[in-house]
Amino acid sequence: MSALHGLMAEIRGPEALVEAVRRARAAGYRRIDAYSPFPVEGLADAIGFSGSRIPLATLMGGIAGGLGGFFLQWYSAVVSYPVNVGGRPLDSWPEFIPVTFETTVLGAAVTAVIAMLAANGLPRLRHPVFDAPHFDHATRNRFFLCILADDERFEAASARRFLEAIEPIRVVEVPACE
Amino acid sequence: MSEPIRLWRSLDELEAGLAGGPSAFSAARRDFLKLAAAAAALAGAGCSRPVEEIVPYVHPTGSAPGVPRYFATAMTLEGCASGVLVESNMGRPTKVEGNPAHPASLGATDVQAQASVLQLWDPDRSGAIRHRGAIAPRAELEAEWHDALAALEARGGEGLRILTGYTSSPTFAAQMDAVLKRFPAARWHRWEALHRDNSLEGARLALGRALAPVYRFDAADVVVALDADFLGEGPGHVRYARDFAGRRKPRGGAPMNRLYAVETAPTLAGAMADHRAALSPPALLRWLGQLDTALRGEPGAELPLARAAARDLQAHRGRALVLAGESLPPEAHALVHRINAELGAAGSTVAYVEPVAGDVHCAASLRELVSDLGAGRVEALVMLGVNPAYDAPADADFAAALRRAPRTLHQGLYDDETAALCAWHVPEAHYLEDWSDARAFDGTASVVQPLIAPLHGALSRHEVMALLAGTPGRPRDFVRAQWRGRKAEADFEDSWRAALREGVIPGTAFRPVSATARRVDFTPPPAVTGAWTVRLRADPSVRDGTFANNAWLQELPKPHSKLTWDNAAFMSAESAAKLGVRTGDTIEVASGPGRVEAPVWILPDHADGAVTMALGFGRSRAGRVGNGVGVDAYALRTFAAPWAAGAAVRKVAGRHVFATTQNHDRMEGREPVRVVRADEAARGARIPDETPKESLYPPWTYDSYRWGMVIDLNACIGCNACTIACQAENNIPTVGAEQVRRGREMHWIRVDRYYEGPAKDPRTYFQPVPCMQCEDAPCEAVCPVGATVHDSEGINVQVYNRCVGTRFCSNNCPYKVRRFNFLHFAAGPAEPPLEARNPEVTVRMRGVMEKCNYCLQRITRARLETDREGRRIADGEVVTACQAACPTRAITFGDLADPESAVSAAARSPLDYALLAELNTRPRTTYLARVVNPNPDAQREA
Amino acid sequence: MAELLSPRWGYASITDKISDIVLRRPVHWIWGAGFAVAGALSVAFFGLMGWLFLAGVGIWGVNIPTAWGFAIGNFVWWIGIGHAGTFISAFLLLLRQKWRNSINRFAEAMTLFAAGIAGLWPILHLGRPWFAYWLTPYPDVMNVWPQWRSPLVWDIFAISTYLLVSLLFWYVGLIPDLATLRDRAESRAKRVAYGLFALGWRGEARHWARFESAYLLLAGLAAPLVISVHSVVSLDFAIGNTPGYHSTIFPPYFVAGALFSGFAMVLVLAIPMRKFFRLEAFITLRHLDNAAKIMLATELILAYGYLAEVFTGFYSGDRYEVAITVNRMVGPYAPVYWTLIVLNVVLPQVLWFRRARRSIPVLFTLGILVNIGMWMERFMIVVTGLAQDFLPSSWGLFIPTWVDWTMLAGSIGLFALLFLLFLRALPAISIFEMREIAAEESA
Amino acid sequence: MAQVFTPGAVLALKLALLGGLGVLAAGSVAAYHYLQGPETLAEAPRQPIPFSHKHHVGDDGIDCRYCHDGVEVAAFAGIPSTQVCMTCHSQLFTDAPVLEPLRESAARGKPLRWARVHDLPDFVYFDHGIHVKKGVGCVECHGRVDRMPVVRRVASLEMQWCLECHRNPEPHLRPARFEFDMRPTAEIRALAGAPKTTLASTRRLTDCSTCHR
Repeated sequence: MSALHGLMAEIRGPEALVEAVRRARAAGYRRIDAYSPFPVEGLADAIGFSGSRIPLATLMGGIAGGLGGFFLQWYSAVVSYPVNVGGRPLDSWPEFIPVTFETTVLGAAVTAVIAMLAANGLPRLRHPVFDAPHFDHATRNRFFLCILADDERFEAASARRFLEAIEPIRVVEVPACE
Repeated sequence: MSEPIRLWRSLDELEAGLAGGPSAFSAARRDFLKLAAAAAALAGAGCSRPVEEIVPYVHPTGSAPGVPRYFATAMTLEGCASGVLVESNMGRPTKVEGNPAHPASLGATDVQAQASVLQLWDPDRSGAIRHRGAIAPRAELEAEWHDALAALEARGGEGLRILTGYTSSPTFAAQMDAVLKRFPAARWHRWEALHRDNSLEGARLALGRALAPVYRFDAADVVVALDADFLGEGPGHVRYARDFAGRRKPRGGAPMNRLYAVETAPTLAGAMADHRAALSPPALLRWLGQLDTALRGEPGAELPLARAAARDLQAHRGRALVLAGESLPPEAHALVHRINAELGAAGSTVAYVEPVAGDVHCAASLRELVSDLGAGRVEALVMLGVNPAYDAPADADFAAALRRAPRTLHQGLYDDETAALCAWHVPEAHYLEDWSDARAFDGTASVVQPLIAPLHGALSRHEVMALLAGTPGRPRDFVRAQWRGRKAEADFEDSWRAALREGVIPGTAFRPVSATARRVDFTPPPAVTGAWTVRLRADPSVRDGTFANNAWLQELPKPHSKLTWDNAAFMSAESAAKLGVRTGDTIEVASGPGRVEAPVWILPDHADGAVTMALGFGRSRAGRVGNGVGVDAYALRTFAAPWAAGAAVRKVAGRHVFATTQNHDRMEGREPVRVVRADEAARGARIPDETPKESLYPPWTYDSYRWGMVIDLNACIGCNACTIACQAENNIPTVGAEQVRRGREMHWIRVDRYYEGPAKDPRTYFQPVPCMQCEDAPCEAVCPVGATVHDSEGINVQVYNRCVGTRFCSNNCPYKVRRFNFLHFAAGPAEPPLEARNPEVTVRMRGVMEKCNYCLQRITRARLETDREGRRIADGEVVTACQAACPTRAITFGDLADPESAVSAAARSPLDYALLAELNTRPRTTYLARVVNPNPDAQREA
Repeated sequence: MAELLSPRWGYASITDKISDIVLRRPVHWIWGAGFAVAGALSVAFFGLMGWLFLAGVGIWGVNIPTAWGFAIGNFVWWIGIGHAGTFISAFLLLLRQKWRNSINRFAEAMTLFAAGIAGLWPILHLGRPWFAYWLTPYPDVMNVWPQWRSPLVWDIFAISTYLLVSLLFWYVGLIPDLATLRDRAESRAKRVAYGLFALGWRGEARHWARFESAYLLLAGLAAPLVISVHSVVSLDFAIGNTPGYHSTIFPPYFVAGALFSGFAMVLVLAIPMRKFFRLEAFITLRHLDNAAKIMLATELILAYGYLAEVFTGFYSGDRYEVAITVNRMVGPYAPVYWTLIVLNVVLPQVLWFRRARRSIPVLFTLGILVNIGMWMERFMIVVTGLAQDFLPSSWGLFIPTWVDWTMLAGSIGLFALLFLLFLRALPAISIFEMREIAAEESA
Repeated sequence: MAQVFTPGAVLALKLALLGGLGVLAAGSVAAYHYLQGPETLAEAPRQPIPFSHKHHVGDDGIDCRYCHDGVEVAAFAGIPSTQVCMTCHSQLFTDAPVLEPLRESAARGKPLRWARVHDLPDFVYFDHGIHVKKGVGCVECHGRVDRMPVVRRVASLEMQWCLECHRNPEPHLRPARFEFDMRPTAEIRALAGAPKTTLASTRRLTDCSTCHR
């Protein structure tokens, strides 16, 4: 039997899961994962997730996009090849606004998505939990709590006892995958 | 412009060129490749290009490749010559300009002259000598006719007949003498579809001999034109237009003239008239009678306009002029001669000269030929440059008569209706390929010199005459011999060169003949209510049909109807109502032996009770372009009544969709054309400037030239010369009737026509509209790729190779002067071969927007020249194509930055205004208001 | 008022119901027939496209003065339809409108397809379409750039941004459902295919947290974008000086019209879909009712726009504006004007009545009629102003050719084709968001 | 439940992704070079006669204008007519086999057909005369033809290349009497200083209408 990824309990409902997580935290476990088929109210807090930095990244992306967009227009119209277009001034900044707006939104949106994926470590096509029995129901109607083997308070027997205590459907060992 | 040329060289060059030899041909090849690559290159925009060949001359030519040269020659139309300067690019004539030194041109041209270069390059032109339809070698032709003529000679030429149109060529006349000397019994017949029989006959009646009037509009204060379109057609009309316009300046110089026009169908003269009456031909004659009565102070003149005109004429004795149009019967002409005599016009505003095409009565001459043909008295018939099988009167039934002739020869530009009925057909050299000479309306002679050797192995008319006379030789030698006279070669050479250089032979104008007009009794026809008259007239574009295969002319909108690719039965709204027809419905017109079905076109300024139809359409062997365009009105024509005849008109089934370039006639209170009365203008009336004074933008500075244009609506007669000149200069394609119907014509400068005033007999205004070259151009701001932008001289340039064809610019152009290549028009079926195009102007591909750019290529040429000489471009050094062609100098172009320039002066005129100024586009092109000079007396009468 | 979801629906049943449409349900002949028709039209569309590229836009009815015709009208129309989706998912998400969850997915798909087809038109419309890339800035050997003052360049940026952001928004929302499909698919091929696009989603708590914040941010960004797109499109006209174009009311009036037609299209798609796939439980009458209400609201704004246009037309006193206003009502294109007034203003008034808002046939017919009416509005805006502008001498009408008509029909066929494929390949209703609703209902 | 993807599959995917990116990069670079114009500057097109500018200009020191007589006055510099070639070659190398086409041309009156080396697109209107007049030496655009056995193109002739000079012509100009001198401009200017030519404003020189019409 290879190295262990963690011990996983299959739980019936969202409330039970949140409860379980709270107790796990109380029991001193820190390296725990909770899986649900939809975002569960309060689960993130329970698991000790401190707010994401995605909004900041998005803001940065937006600013970069905006500045870049405006500069591109200004540079090409005023510096690179100035031409008299219909008697309009070279730096017709009011007419540069629409494109600037669009590049701003584009920059922000693209950053937001990339940041989200990156922070979530996605894409990750292989993951130990996929090997866990019934885990395919994690995207349907089942909820899972997994105490990771690398938690310094993890000890196979005690962890199992702890999980059994919260009356899951079943508790299984999740082997680490190579 | 014109430069001395050394004949022996340029000619050899040319002939060598067309012999497929090195020089001109290879030159053509270069530009051919250049142009052929154009489309590809436009598409490529820097992508892979084919490896191009450069083909140098074998013998140097002295002219640097790519530098155009100009040669003076003369174009003959209906027997009268007008001088032209022809631009030649590497041995290929590409553009016709007027010859300032020539009295009939003074630097301007009519539309036919502009289009003649396209005719030269027309691929449908007859390409070979044909015997019974089969291509035959020249030797065979000469052999057969040599023997035939020998036989005829033995009988003194009995049965030999020669038929030509009007000709004013002294050389030709001399050759004809030689022929008639050889064949004493031979006869020379003349037939010109647009003949001047009536006027000559009228002169015979009144003056005792056939004389032609030469008018001096510069001396005329009051002009009465009776169905006489002296601005649009007839001998000297281009010159007359200039003189007439010269007398319509409201301020400074001679007092402004006043024109009364009485006519059936609207003409250019009618549109310029200060007083106009639209009358059917009989009514028109009655009006003349009234005028005469009024002039003689006899009672019974109840027509107010006639009375007013009479008083006006008498008030300006010696400075008055009455004109009779060709359609008036001889008696009317005679009466008009008499009236002019009594008004002291003769000698002051009208002079009489020998008719340049000789004293000949075409109708009589052709009638005689036809009857002789019918009687089998014709052994051999030689027809030079005529097409009677198409344009002879219906009652001549020439085609049938022609079949009776045992031996026939036809020479013409095209293998046309007549050629098809002749045993022999010989292609005729185009005037740009031929040596000859010709006289202008006033007798001034010019030498016609070729710019290129005959393209299709065509023969000169003089060569055929030489064949008949049995005196072979080269055309050039005949012409030289004619003009050398008794001079010795040596001292002749200089005058010869001068004549070729200047395009006119000094001192050859006819001396006016003093003639006293006697009164011949004239009784106008009685009024018959409900009677119809059909009025036949030459088409403003294709004339008698000679130019039917010319796409530029076919697509040129008729001045009044803006109709293209068609003729129609023009009539007034009232007449149409009487028949219960609308524009596009079909009517049947029956007159004399013939009847035609034609679609109706309603003209608000047409006379009631009359139908006007243009000749020159419904050709069957004109060529791919001209075949089957319009209906053939010759079917209604008779010897007796060539221009106007009683007719039966009825509505028949059938609708026709016309191809017109202007769908809306009225100004809708928007005043694109501003009109001022002469007296106000004289008092310095000013057109208010509606340009908003404030602008959001800081102004751009134009530190070098500021090109601008002023168009004088008071001088514009709406003749379209500018439109077609622009087409020739800028490689503008024609699109064909179907595309015109779709609204896709390509003219860069269009002539708008507006009606103002009552629904019946409104005033007609013409307004040429090129690109306005706005300084705050709306078109530029919306182009996503910057394909249309301003250059540093303020020209709104269109960069074809950058254009992607969003057409946003056209949407945003309030003047709608932009033209789009919706399809690949430049490769259209009616397009000239690439050799004929202007190598200085890019050929536009499909999907590209184009428009007027003030003839950028001409500005550039001037800039490069002057820049090399290290000086500024002088005023008048750049002449746009439209400006050059304009008979009345209505267009002024130049540098607005130079306060001394003509254009600046014009722009300062109180009558200057900008089109749609309120939109604040700040156009560089502005207009001078139209000035009308009504007779207060007449208005009181009316 | 009926609740969004009856309590008998649990996580499993919801999941199975929706995912089975994609994974288990066999192809039905009706779907097949629709696919065939749409396919035929699409083929015609692409065939004519080929001819267009060879011959040039001359095969259409466009001319001078009316240099813009169907192509631009269709463009504006499709873009309008492409508005509802993102509006629904973005705005209604921000407004916490839970009922959106059952219609946002296919509405977004509709948006993507419509906007994509809309994006085709301006390119087809070019005289030299192969140079379309010249409208984008890139370092070229000519050292020249796009002309930034042109609304067409703004369009390029607006449309492409809108397309991209909508795509991201749609895809991000799909990820958890893709994971569901991955885990429920039998065939290995499907598991791999869905698995690839699911990016290995596991539904871990922190992931959900970040997912939600990103999704919310996207919504926040997409919301102004929805407004901006049609505003920019409207500037193509408003910037111009052409009478009938040059109007400041255009941006809001275009956006309202866009949502109006967009929601109409949502109904046209939703009604057959819910019937055909038995989704009445998820797309309830209340959903249709809400959509109808939004239609009514936007229609009122639009009607105000029409009114304001007429008013300002006369109020301006500008002779050209007055002329075009009158011209639209009595001129050569008057029939178009009055028809669109009836279809867009008069008929939708029935939506004031609850019974109409909850009557399937009424809503469906109205949806179709409104889309026709909105197309006519675009046509009227594009053509009438050009046909009779400043100089009477240059007036000329636009008469469409059969190619114009066929290509319009073809683009509709292509749209239908894409939507039919979408129905078979992806969950037409957001599964995880329905589970959320179920959770709340049960809570 | 088991993993959907085997480690191998994941690795393959990653590699495929990398490969895709590589192809994309390579493709864009290729596209850029295609747009740069296909003519490889190095190789010269095949000519009917292997005419050596090196020999005629470099060794014999014949002035450019002797053959290209239009260069000062016309847009087109001009290609020597057969007759011009024969002025010398009726005496020199009269039987050299490489000159056979020339003799044939002279005898038959058929022109030689040279391949264009400097071929601008036809919507570009370049004028030799004005450039020469303003002090642009031949060598500026044509390179050291006096060292080219077979003449080839040394400049890209792209718009950006033209603009380089049109935006800042001064350093590219030389005094009139050195126009046809093959030495590089810098050298000439160091030797003879700047020319006294009046130039149009940069704005004028970069107008679209300066080269396109």
